[in-house]
Amino acid sequence: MDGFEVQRKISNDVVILNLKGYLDAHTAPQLEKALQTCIDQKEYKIIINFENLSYISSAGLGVFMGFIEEIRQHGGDLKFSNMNPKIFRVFDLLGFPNLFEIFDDERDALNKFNSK
Amino acid sequence: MDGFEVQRKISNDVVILNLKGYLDAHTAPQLEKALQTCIDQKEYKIIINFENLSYISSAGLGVFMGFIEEIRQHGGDLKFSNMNPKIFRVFDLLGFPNLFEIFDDERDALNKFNSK
Amino acid sequence: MAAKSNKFHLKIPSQTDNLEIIRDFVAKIARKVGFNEDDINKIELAVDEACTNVIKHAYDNNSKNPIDITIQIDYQKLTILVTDKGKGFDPTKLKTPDLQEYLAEMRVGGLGIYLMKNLMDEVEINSKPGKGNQVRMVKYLDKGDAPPPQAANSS
Amino acid sequence: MAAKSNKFHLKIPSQTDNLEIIRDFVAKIARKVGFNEDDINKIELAVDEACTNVIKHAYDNNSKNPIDITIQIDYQKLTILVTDKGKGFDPTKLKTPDLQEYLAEMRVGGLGIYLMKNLMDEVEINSKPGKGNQVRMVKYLDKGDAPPPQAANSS
Ligand SMILES: Nc1ncnc2c1ncn2[C@@H]1O[C@H](COP(=O)(O)OP(=O)(O)O)[C@@H](O)[C@H]1O
Ligand SMILES: Nc1ncnc2c1ncn2[C@@H]1O[C@H](COP(=O)(O)OP(=O)(O)O)[C@@H](O)[C@H]1O
Repeated sequence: MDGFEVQRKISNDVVILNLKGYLDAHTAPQLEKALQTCIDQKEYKIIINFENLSYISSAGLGVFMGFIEEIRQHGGDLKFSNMNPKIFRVFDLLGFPNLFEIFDDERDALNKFNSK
Repeated sequence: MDGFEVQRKISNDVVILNLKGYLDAHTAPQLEKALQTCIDQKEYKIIINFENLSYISSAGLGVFMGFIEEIRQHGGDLKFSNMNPKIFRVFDLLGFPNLFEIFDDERDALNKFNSK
Repeated sequence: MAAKSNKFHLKIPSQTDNLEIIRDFVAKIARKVGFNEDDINKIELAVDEACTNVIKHAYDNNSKNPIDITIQIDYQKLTILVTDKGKGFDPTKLKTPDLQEYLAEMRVGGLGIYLMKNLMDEVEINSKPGKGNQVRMVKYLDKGDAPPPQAANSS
Repeated sequence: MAAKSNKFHLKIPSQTDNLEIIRDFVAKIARKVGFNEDDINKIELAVDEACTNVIKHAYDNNSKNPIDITIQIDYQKLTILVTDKGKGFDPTKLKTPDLQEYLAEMRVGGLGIYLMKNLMDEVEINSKPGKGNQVRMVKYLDKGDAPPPQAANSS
């Protein structure tokens, strides 16, 4: 209905959030809620899969900024995967690749978590 | 580019015009031109296939009204086929089914021409 | 979904190549308000017809004068105003189109206002010759969901 | 396609659920004018950021006050004005966002205007504290088609 959806999947101790549709100031609260749920359940290893996301604005990026410190303080991380070039450009323009690990594929992100 | 296209096909002495996209006051002149070409070439047996037409306004219907007399005076006809319910409603609201023969399928319209 | 009270206003050059933008804009608002696809199609077509008249009749084709479209949402009701400052006309002189007669006269047109009246729940035409025209159209949100009276009786 | 001189004006309630309608509206006009998909994406995002700021900062979320969007097309140039009558601010106090510093301060935001400036060819912010704000953004039609200077050199 709102044009945005978060699908949750678990692989061992890693939570994978699959984003779908558009992520703007209207739908960002839904992502916030999904991440808050992870934190509440002490799930600190999180992959965000962007494969089905068609649009992102700074309101969406702000959500990641708002959670990353807390997640890392608990020894976890927020890793990104499967960004199309349009989505990647927004992250890139704002310097996110210096702050977050971005993987071509969800599996690569998963391997990185598991290899630690 | 304009969101509207007319594809022309010939089956014996019947011309089939396949409409695609949306037919409104902006694109109606394209249909007018296609019908004028038929008249100029003395092709008076014409089927309009609406299968790929997604939208029609009265500007589109007006085009058929503008040609039907001349076509019939030359012993020809304009027959319609493959309308989806949304397109059919517009024709129906304006009483077109009393003036034009509307067929479920292009083949039925073709058979009707050939059985004469 | 309950519709909130809300107003949208669009001013767009009076050119046929803007009709698609207008239809999409209106359709998106109608969808957001909760109309079903069938009613959305009707609203889209009614607005197209009103705007086509502004382009063709008020401003004589492809001028840069604006078409003014206001969409007001009040709870269960969508109101659309299409306003121009063109030449206006006398709507009392309109008659219901008779296709057979049209054919005989080789006349094309006269279908737009008839369509609007059939597609919308209310249509009002307010024309001031020489000064412009305003079409006011209303569609109610709940009507589309209820079965038509006949269907309700026969089931 | 040569762009004609043309003006589009949209007034829409200052609510986040209208951002999608705004983006689609702007994208459709940009596409019609002849921008490539890449530039259309940039224009869409820049307008979204400007409108999000109106909703969040000028009018403190989900008010019924209107966002005013004007799109002017002059030959090779698309100019977008996003205007509000909200509280305004002092744009000289803005600094370029530093993500590392943000993290340290647990601050979220400050990215919108930076993005606009990177996505558009010109961005001007005209703010009158207490009276409102206007963002003026320009994108040139031909720039997107030419390769960037580095690419031209290295090939
Ligand atoms: N906005 C308008 N300004 C001036 N005249 C108009 C306007 N809208 C409609 N009319 C007049 O009303 C007539 C009927 O309009 P309509 O039913 O839409 O049919 P059509 O546009 O096909 O003629 C038009 O021919 C025109 O003379
Ligand atoms: N239309 C506006 N009205 C009032 N203040 C604004 C407006 N646009 C921007 N601002 C101010 O400028 C600041 C920076 O905006 P921006 O770079 O978009 O980041 P963010 O919105 O994430 O804070 C905002 O925090 C706000 O204080």
